[in-house]
Order: sequence, then structure tokens, then C-alpha cells
Amino acid sequence: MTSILESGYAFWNPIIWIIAFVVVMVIVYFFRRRGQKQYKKDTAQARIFLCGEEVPEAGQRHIRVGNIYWGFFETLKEYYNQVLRPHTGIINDYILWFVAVTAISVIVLLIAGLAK
Amino acid sequence: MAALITHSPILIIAIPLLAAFLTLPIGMASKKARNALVIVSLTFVAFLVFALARDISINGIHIYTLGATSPDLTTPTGFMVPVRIILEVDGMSILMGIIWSIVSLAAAIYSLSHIASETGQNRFYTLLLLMVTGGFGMMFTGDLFNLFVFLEIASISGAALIAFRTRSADTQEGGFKYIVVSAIAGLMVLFAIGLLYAQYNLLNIGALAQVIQYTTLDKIALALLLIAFAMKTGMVPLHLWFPDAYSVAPASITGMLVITSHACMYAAFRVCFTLYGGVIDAPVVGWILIVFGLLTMFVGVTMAVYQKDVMRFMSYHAISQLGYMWVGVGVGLAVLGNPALLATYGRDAISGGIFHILNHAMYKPLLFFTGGALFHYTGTRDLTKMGGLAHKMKWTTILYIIGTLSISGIPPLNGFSSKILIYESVFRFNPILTITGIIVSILTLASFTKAFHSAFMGAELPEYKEGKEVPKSMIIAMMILAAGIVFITLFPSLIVDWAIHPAADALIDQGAYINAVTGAVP
Amino acid sequence: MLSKIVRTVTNEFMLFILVFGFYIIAHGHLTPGGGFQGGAVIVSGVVMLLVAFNSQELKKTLHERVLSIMESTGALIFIALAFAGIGTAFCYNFLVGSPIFGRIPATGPNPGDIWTGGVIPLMNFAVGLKVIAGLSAVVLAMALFSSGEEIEE
Amino acid sequence: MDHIPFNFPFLAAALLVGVSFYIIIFKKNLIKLIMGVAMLAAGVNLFLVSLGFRAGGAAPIYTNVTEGPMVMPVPQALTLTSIVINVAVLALMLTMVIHIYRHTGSLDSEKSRKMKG
Repeated sequence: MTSILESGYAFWNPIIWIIAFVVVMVIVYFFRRRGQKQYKKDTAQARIFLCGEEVPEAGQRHIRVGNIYWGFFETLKEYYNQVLRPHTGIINDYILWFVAVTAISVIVLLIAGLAK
Repeated sequence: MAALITHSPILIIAIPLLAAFLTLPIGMASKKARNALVIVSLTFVAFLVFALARDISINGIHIYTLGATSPDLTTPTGFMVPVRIILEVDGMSILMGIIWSIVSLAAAIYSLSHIASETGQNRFYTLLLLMVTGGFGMMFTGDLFNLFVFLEIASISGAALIAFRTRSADTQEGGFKYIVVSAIAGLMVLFAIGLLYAQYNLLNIGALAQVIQYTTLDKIALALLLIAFAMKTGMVPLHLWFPDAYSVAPASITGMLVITSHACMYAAFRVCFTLYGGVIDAPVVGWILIVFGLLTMFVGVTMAVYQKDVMRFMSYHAISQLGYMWVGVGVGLAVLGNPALLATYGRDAISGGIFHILNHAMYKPLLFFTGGALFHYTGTRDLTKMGGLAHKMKWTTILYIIGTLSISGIPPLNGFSSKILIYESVFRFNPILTITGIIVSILTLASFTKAFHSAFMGAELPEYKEGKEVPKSMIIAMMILAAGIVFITLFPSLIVDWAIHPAADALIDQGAYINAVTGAVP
Repeated sequence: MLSKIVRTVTNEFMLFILVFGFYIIAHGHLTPGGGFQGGAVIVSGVVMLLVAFNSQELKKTLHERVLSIMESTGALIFIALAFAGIGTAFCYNFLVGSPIFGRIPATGPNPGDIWTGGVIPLMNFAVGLKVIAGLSAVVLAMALFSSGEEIEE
Repeated sequence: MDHIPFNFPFLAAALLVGVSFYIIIFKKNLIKLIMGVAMLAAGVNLFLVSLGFRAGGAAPIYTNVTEGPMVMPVPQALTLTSIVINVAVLALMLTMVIHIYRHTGSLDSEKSRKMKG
């Protein structure tokens, strides 16, 4: 078979996965068909319900990118303060990092050579 | 046909070069003829690359000597060592070549309409084809100095292309940062080459690998080469220029820049495995790669979640994905001196890393192209101004979903097959690496969901009511890459057996590379 | 535009710079030098013209379009010469032994024979053409740039 | 030439590289930064050219060879290639800096930047 990928522990076969996925989808569809049948199109049933309030315009309704994952950034505020610090956008700092990392690598390689 | 295959390594490099200088005179006469020339030459190059790949899978390493009386005469009569320019194409090089040929063709097709409204298009295609030349040269050369020359060709043309749209300040800033970083990295590579030449009087990689000693100067040269190439690749903490340059380039160029990044990564692997393979202090260098790889994965993805500019956000993801490759290949390098461990999981780890290069080269340009399509439609890269675009851009949405699922490693897409190879082999080396990898994968999915929601989902916004889906050539370019993703998804084992394992073996087997140059019987 | 003395001297010197530049290009295969060096010498003359006259004046004689075509031609000649040897190998020096630039040079101290080198002198000319056109375009574009004018496509 | 120590050019190259890295890292003016890159290139080129030096060697010109050793021609070819590449790099950098100055009205690497984070 050209689809089986051996990874040492187990194998991975996308064809089997897709077949399993299709089977699960068929079962899901089967359950879905057993649901309510009174739904009517183009009536109040299909409209957005927002606690009985007026639904805002399309421009206001969309959740913009700045508001997504607010809690995530709030929790990791400390981390982001630290990680944003080197991202200065100044070209001189970029080269400073290069010199520093090269120096560290040279020192590590030389010390590792001495230890032998 | 046989002659074509014999000469194909140099033809692959020279045909884009020839076409690059033909675009200007032809473009002055007719735009259509110029576009046809670009597409036809790149298609022909792609055909040659595949023919060469087939030849290499049958006959092994392909050697080409420039200017010799016979292309396989590496050491001229009367000389002890190879002195001519030698191209040496093995399993790893040709895999990179296949990637580069597909992506550059897709990028050229994408450019046809993406930059259709700009001035100076003749120059654009000249630079694009020069960049193709530089990339192929880096991948195919068997000579350290040529590596430097082709690296500079790719860098200079890349920087000019990043700054191609001169109307806004940020493109100039991105191009400037890119060229400064490339120039300094290139000069450090040259310095390291000088250090090696001073001791051995050789420039050929195979011949150097035979005599290299790992003295103190060699260690300094190794560190310089490794870190300079790593900076060009965008390894944290040397990644700072990466989003600045990648986010402002025309989207087609950003897709190609990702592959030049991989070419630099290939050069770093070539230096570690082939040039220093016999003498390297493998665990130390391997751990350096692993530590920086973990940092790259984690910092890249957390910075990506934070971004609000669509191209910048994808650039940070490119950085993060590069970390997987460093970790995979780094683990393989760390156990290089131990044949038992290498056979148990080292080879699988290297294969996983290389397979991830192939997969990343398919889905990341696709995602950049969709980002470019969003820019084409809305005229902005700012995600806060977007919304509800799925109503108008149906094809782009579907292609974006394919790319997203693939980059996040959702089964059954191709990102999953390479990530599982990395996870399961790396787990036996150190479980922390796998755990970090999975966390990074989850964060990747989370951030792409965020971008998907803010750009495509939601009701149709009033400012984007007008407008059509992006032009056909852009869709076709994205389709080519999506077709690649689907093919790798369905036949992962075929790809691994045919392309990835030969590439991994080419890296591990230093002797074959040396023998191909020095002419000893393998 | 500088004074009349400077302009006259520039005009006179331009001839010598051109001759010297072409000498370096033509003897690239015998003495130190070659296409890039000779081209750079000639472009130094262009820079001198640029200083003596101003960039607007020079733009009238040095057309961007012509420079572009010259540059592409130089590159194309170079690549064509490299391709011409592909019967044996790319970049093969197929002119050695032929009547054109084909003589084998003598070893030891000798005055030098210009009729040697095979394709190398031809490639030097191609590179020289490209460098003259390319560097002049760069210098001219920057001069126009700093005087606040864009170079047109 | 015998009275000059053999490694004198290497010290000069190291000095050039050190000074140019100082300029590139600490000078905020973009033109000065470009000068730093040019000096770095000069330092690396000096290093390469001095690699090929052999004490008492003649210039490697075919028609000019006397008896005795020649200096090595390969590093000179490498240096020449490197010089050509650096011409292109510097021209490109200067063009971009002109554009940056036009758009932002500043040559300071802190004030002229648009992108960060």
C-alpha cells in the first residue's frame, strides 16, 4: 500500500481515516434526520435571536480580531511583556542579536571541545 | 534525452538565468510574450527537475563539472584535487529542487495578475527569475564559494523584490532590513569559507569533508556558517527581521522567500552533515539546534497569536514551523555518532524534519497566497478591518481552510503525517520536545481559527459588498499548491519512500557524497 | 552645472578614460583586469560627467531604455557563450585551438599575445558591456533620485 | 616586505571587522550603517586577499612569471567576486535608504521604522 506511513510506534493511513470519518458522518447524519421536522424557512424562526434586543448592523455585529482571545492575553500578560521587548523593529538590534548568538555558539563549541 | 539529463543540473540553473535577461527586450515588445516566456521557461525547468529526480533515484548522485572536457571529470588531469565549479545533486538537493520548481512556477502564475497594476513589470520578472537561479544554485552546488555567490544572488534579487512596491514606506523598510541582514550573514559565510580555505586550500564540499580536522578555527567557521544560515532562515532570536521583510513583499514573492529560507536551512544541514559530518561534535551541535528549535517553535507561535496584520501573522507562523524542522533534524544530528540510536529513531527524526520541509513548502506559500488574495480584495493587510469575506471569496476561503488544517496538523492532511513522524521519533529522544510540539500545534490551530473568524466569518460587511473573487491566475496558482497538499495527504508513504528517505540517507551518508567527487569506488 | 573650465577638461579626459577602460577590458585575459574592472573605470568617467554637468543634462544623452537593452545584451552574450560549449560541457572553452582567440600562450616572461584565451576575452567584453550599462544606470538613477526626479520605465 | 610580520594584515582585518560591527550595532544613522556594512565587506576582503599571500611571491600573472613562488590566485578571484557582489548590495541599500528618507523624512533607524512587534 502506498498510503501506510510507519512511524516506529504505530502506523498512519489517511485512507482508513477518511473511511472512518465518512462512516461517522453517515451516523451523525442519521441522528440529525431524526430531529424536529417543524422548522420553517423564511419565518421568524430563522432570524437571529439576541435576548429580544434589536440585532445590530453587519458592521457592528462582527467580532473584530482585537477582541478575540482577550482572556488568553490577559493571563499571559507577563510573558508577552517580556517577549515583546526584543521586538524593537530597529535594525541595529537585529545585528546585535546575531553577534551575541554567534559568540555564544563559538564559546559553547570551544568549551565542548575542551571537555573532550 | 540522455544528453538532456546529463546536462540537466546546469540547464536548471542556466535556463532561468537566460530567461531573466530575455524578459526585458521581449517585454518591451509584448507583455503577453514575456509572460509566456516566464511560464514556459519555469515549466520546462520543472520538467527537467522531475526528469533529473527520476535519474537520481535510479543512478544515484549526479555530478556535473563546468567547463570540463567531460561533465563527470571532477579532477582535471594533472591535478590532485577538484578545482573546477562542480554541481553535485543528491537525494536531498533534488528534493529541495522539486519544492523550488513547483513553488516558483506557482508564484510566477500568481504574479501574472497580482502585480498586473504595477509599473516596471519587466524588472519584476527579471528579478523573479534571478531569484529562481539563485535558489537552484544554492541547492545544487557542490562548492562552498558558489554557495555564497548563489546565496547573494537570491538575497539581492529577493530584497529588490520585497521593495518592489515603492509607493509605501514599509516595503522600503522591509527590503532594507532584509538586505542588511543578508549582506552581513553572507559576509560571515564568506569569512568562514576563508577560514576553511586558509587551512585546507580547498573549496569543494566533498574534497573538504575528506580532509577536515575540526581544529579551533574549524569550530569558529562552523559556528559562523551555522548561525549565519540560521539567521537567514529566521531562527529565534535571529528572526526579528523575518516578519518585517515577509509581510510587506508582494504575496507571490513571500511564498518564494519561504523557500529561500528552506534553501538556507538546507545549506546549514549540508554544512553540519556533509561538510563536518565525520568530525563534528554531534551531540553538542545537535542540542544547539534543538534548543534554538524549541525556542523558535514557541516564541514564533505565541507572537503569531498576538498579530493583527494578516501577512505578519503568517510570517510568525512560518518561523514557528521552521522550529519543527530544526528539532527533527537536530535530534537526528545529536545521535549521528551512534548507529544503533540512529537506526531506531534518528533516521525517522531526520525524515520527519525533511518531510515537514516539503509539507511546509506546500501549505505556507498557499497561505501567503490567500493572504495576498485578501490584500488584493480589501486593499489592506489589517485583520481588524476585515470580516465576512467568505461571502465573496469562495475559492479563497476553501483554499485557506485546506492550508489552515494542514498547518495545524489536523488529520488527515499532510501536516499531520510529518508531525506524527517528528513527534513519535523525537519522543524517544526526549519527551519534552514532543509535548512542546503538540502545544505549539494547538496554539497554531487556535490562532488560525482567530484569523479565519475575523477575516472570513460573520455577516457581509458594507465596505466589501462590491468586488469580485480574485483573478483566475491567482486561483490557479493556489490550486497547484493545494493539489500538492492533497497528493501528499493521500499518499504519504509513497512520498516518504520515494523522496524523503533518500534525502535523509543522503544527509547521513557522508561517504557517498565524498566518493562522488573524489571518484573513489563506493 | 560646474564652470566652463571643468566641463572642457571633463570632455577632454573622457576620451582617455574610455581608452583606458577598453584597454583593461580587452587585456583581461593577460593582465589584471577584465570586464568588471574596465567597466567600472568607464563608469567613473560617467560619474565625472555627472559631476561636471548635472543629471538632467546627462539624461538627455544617456537614455534609460538604451542602457537597459545594453545591459540585457551583455548578459545574453555571456550566457550564450556559456551555452555554446554545451556540446561538451556548460562553459566549455570551445574556441581553444580555433582561429579566433585560439592560440595557446607561451609560458615564462613574454610580452603577451592578445589572440589567446578562447571565449574568455569575448566574455570579458560581454561583462564589460553589462557593467558599463548597469553601473551607469545605477549612478544616473541615484543622481536623478537625489535631485527629486523619478527615472521613468 | 620581509620586515612586516606575516599576520599583520590579519590583525588589520580583525580590527576592520570589529570596528564595523561597532558601527553597525551602535550608530543609528542609516547611512552610517551602510558605511559599516561596506567596512565589514572591506575587512572580509582584506582577510581573503591576505590568505593568498606567500612570502616573496610574484603576482600570479601568466605573462609575467619569474622564477620562484607565486601568490595564490584563488583568494584574489574570491575577493574580486565578493567586491562585485558588494557593489550591488551597497547600491541597493542606498536606493532603499533614499526611498525611506523620502517617505519618512528621517534617516534615524529608530524614527524611520514603521514596523515593530
